[in-house]
Amino acid sequence: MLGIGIIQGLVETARNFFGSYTSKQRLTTVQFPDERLIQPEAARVFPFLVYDTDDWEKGLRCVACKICEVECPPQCISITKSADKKPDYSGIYSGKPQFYPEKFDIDVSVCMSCQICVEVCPFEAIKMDNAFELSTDDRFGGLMWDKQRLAMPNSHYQAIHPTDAAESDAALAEKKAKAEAKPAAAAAAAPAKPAPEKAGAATER
Amino acid sequence: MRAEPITAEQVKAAIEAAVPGCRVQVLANASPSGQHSLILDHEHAAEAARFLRDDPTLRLDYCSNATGVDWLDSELSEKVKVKKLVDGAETEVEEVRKTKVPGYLEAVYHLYSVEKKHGPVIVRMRTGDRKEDVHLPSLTGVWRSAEFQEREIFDLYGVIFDGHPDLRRLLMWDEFKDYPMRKDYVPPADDDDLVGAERSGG
Amino acid sequence: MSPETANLEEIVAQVPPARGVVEPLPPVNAEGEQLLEISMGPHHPSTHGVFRMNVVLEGEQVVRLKPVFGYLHRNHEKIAENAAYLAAIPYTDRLDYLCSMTNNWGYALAVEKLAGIGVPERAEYIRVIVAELTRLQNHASLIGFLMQDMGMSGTPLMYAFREREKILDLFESLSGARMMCNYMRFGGVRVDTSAEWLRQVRELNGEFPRFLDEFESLLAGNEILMGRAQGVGVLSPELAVSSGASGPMLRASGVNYDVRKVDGYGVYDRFSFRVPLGDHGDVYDRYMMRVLEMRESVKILEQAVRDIPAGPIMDPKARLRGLRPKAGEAYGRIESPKGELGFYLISDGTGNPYRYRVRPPSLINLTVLEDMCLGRGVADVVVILGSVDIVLGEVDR
Amino acid sequence: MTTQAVDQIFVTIKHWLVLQSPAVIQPAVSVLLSVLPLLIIFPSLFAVTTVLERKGLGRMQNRYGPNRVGPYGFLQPLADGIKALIKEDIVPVGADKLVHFLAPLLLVMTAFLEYAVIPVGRNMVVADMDSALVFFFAAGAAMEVSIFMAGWGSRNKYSMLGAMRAVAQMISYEAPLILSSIAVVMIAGSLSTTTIVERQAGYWGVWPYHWYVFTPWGMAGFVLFMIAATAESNRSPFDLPEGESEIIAGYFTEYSGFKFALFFLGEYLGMFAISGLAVTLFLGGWAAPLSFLTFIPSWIWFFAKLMTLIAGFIWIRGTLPRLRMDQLMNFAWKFMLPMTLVVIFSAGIWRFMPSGIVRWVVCAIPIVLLYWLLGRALMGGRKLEKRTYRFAE
Repeated sequence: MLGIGIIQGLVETARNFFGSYTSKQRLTTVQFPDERLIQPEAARVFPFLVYDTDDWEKGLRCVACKICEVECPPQCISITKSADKKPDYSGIYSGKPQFYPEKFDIDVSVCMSCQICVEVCPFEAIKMDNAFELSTDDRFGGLMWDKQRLAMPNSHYQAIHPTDAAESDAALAEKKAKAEAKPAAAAAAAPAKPAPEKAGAATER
Repeated sequence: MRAEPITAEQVKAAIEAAVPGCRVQVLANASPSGQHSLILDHEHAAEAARFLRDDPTLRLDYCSNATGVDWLDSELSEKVKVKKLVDGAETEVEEVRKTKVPGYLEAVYHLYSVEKKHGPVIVRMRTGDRKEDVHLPSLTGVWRSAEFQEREIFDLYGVIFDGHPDLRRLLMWDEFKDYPMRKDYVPPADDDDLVGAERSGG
Repeated sequence: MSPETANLEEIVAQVPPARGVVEPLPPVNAEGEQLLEISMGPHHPSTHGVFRMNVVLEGEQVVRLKPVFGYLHRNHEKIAENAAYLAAIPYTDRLDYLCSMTNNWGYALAVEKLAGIGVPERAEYIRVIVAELTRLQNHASLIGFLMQDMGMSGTPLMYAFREREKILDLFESLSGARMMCNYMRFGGVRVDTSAEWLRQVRELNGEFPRFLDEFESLLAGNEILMGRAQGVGVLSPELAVSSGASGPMLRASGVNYDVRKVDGYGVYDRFSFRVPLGDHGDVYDRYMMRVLEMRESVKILEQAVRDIPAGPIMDPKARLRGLRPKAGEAYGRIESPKGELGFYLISDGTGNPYRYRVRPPSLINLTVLEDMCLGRGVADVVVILGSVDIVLGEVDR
Repeated sequence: MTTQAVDQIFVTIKHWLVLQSPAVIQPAVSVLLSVLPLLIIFPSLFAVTTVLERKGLGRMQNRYGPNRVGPYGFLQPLADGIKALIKEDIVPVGADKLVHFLAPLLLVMTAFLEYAVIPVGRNMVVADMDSALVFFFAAGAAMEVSIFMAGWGSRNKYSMLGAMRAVAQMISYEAPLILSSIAVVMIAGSLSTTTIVERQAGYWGVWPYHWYVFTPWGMAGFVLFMIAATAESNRSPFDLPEGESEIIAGYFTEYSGFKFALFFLGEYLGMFAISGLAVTLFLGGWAAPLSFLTFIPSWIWFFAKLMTLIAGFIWIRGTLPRLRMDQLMNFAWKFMLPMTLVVIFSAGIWRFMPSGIVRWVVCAIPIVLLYWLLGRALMGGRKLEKRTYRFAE
């Protein structure tokens, strides 16, 4: 009969009207500045550069290899490679001096948060941050982040992405162990046993 | 439910049998996808397309995709052995012979059959060169879905489809002059230099 | 009459014509009477973005309707041709920005065909799960938007968004982003799912039918909705096939064609699900197709989450960087929520695709927009456009 | 103070104030004191209603609604008002400036005129006319003129379409609106709103037995009246004239700033007025709904009933999609009109039959029968039905 469907609909909205007062399932709104959702671990916004030790400039893991610059889909990264080499402060390059980025700029107004730079980086040097309240009144300078703005300690990475950071640290430890094992193996004719064991332990976790 | 795939050779034979005078060429595809295609000649393309659509065994009634490709002028280099007189004695010398292949524009149609659930059969048409005024026959009369896609090819590649009911630019604005998907298209350094851009206040 | 009114003609003559308007047909009917020509869009509440229709009306009846595209054109294809294969994936997210997961899949499928990369079983199951979740959220919000176009003050839209939010939360915890997921890679997926994530999917999937029931009791029997939708925008099966309509729009016309069934790409042939078919091809059928497809998606999800095997998520041979497929071409297509999404790639052996083409279901479904709208009122145009389900990011690319 | 005194407090204050003023200006003061409160109360009610509507709609849609400005968001209209005031007032180049300017003013003015005949409490009516209903509908009809002025003066195609729709719709629905109130006039034997309210006074036990809504013809008449009222005040599902998803904002597409706000005010004032009339005609006016609740002042009851009807408007708005123009017209002429005619017929039977359960049933039969028939015709004529679908494996 005419009107049944309309009455059904009215009942449904009424149910939702009262339901929104009683059930958290229905009223899912989060009132943002007062309440905040917990960001999932995977959340990603813009990249940052990881550094070890306390000195952001010396401890940067980045060796200015420019892979991310090439692979970045919107090409928002611009790197200038240094002329000289700096000593291995972070201790992941088996003490060999490395090149470093003289300039490392990311234009975050262009960046599309795709995470490809993170995936292609062979040195675990660039990672995704999850800070999202980044508005600025400086339209050009404020959105062109230089390497000081981008540098974040490894502890920050461990804090925001614990699982990924553990994997990344393990991978680095393994690499380090291998690098240490190699000269040891070359020096002593006997195969260096402790190092591979250590590497194996690192992969297991 | 999935039908047996039909090979390009079978389709070629069927077309040549049904459309007298139609020259069909099979273009082999080296990639693992194994999707070989057929090159139709201009004069019989519409007729062949109609045959493909209406033939009871083929029934390619669904034109999924129609698109253009721009092939630049290229040089084919092949090594040939030629006999030459070197120091008075005739010896075989390897020589690289270069043949110029003129560029052309291409329209590619991916056909499926909704009724028989097979496909894709890929049909291509090629222009003679890649100048401003290149023509291909329109297949919109056969598959309505080509209407917007041929307009897009016209818009981005500059192929003029004869017999298209409403051939206007699709994505670019009407005052725009160039064909942006062509491989040799050079975008203006500044967006303001785009033709017609200043009109919209840009 | 004020002086301003008097010289309006002059004022109008000074204003340059807008982009893309070359409409030689004068707006007069057979008797030579002036018709009302209105431009719906690009700023219009219900054109779903910057889409424009040049509509010529006789009274309130449409006698001509020409869609105008290109306001969101960014030449996605050219961008992708100038970049490596990998770099196009985040751009595909932005085609149909409601369904980034299926867009990723379509592109990944085409590249896998082109380069002959296999996909591990677990990755295939994960792909099915995220694709069906995408379908759920796309269809739910489409129904919301359609009802919004019918003037429902946003109630169904809000219900749909309430549910969509839960799915987006799942996407975020899996891939890190809610909409621009950038999740699939050639030969697999980027990150593995945890058991906890799968449990959440199962939970959401269990609750989803309740939401569909709610939708049904709110909408399906509503007399006004039936009056607005039934018999409006009828598309015959012949025209639907000929015009390349795909997805729910094709099936609403009664054509049994679902790429998931026909191609059986991924592992879709392992799941039992049905394809709903409409008998009338009108707006109501198109709306109901979406509701019924959501119910089928729930079934697929149930099976996929139950059967997902353990194993790797990336093909060991697949490489992230420096993919150089052999010269050749491939066309891969999937059943995206909007319809048949195809990617056509030509490789010339270098690291960039020589030709990269997207077959946008949204654009091609619009081919018959004029045919469906002729003779109907402005109010119907809006509803018919809404039932086609377009996203301008994909229409204009 | 007795309940009687509280009930009449405004009347007493007004009389006292009038008596304080010099005799020459006493009529003018009397008019002013009657009109001024209306000019304040109903716009304030508009402000409160916008918040309540947005919150109510929000809750129906599982969200909070405005809750940022002031306590529970109740200062939102203030913020909206300030915003409307400081916005640029744009007049299109091609517009007819005078008509464009006058349209919103005229709309609000005519809406206020309607309140002259609505008794908002015992002895509280601005103009107690014998032909109050005629006056009300005449003033209501003037609103169409202002809406058409807005659409025409804007020189915008969407405005024009909206105005055309509005005029067609409002004229069509005036017929069922007036016809359904004619049934009340027949039974009450008067066109005066106060008399109509008085005829509905009295209780049977605790129940307000004499309210016209509790008769079969009154119930049907009330529903039909409310449907027509929804259409008259351009509310969803009959909001075609503004049909936001189709024709932008209809006749007020080209209005901005405070003129835009005036259109909103006009729309809500029209809605209040017509709901007030519905309260008067069918719901016993300012009378308490249960006999033991009479200690609460009459004007509170009037506004309580008014707000209940408004809540109904909001509820419907949150649930129903919009009709289409032809459906709207079909509904008006093929359903509403015959239904109101049969309501009049039923009221006639009611007038001449002895009271009792038999009278109730006899009066209900033609209404239910016609409703069933028309419902079938409306749905069956276009084959509207829930469908079943086939599936392919």
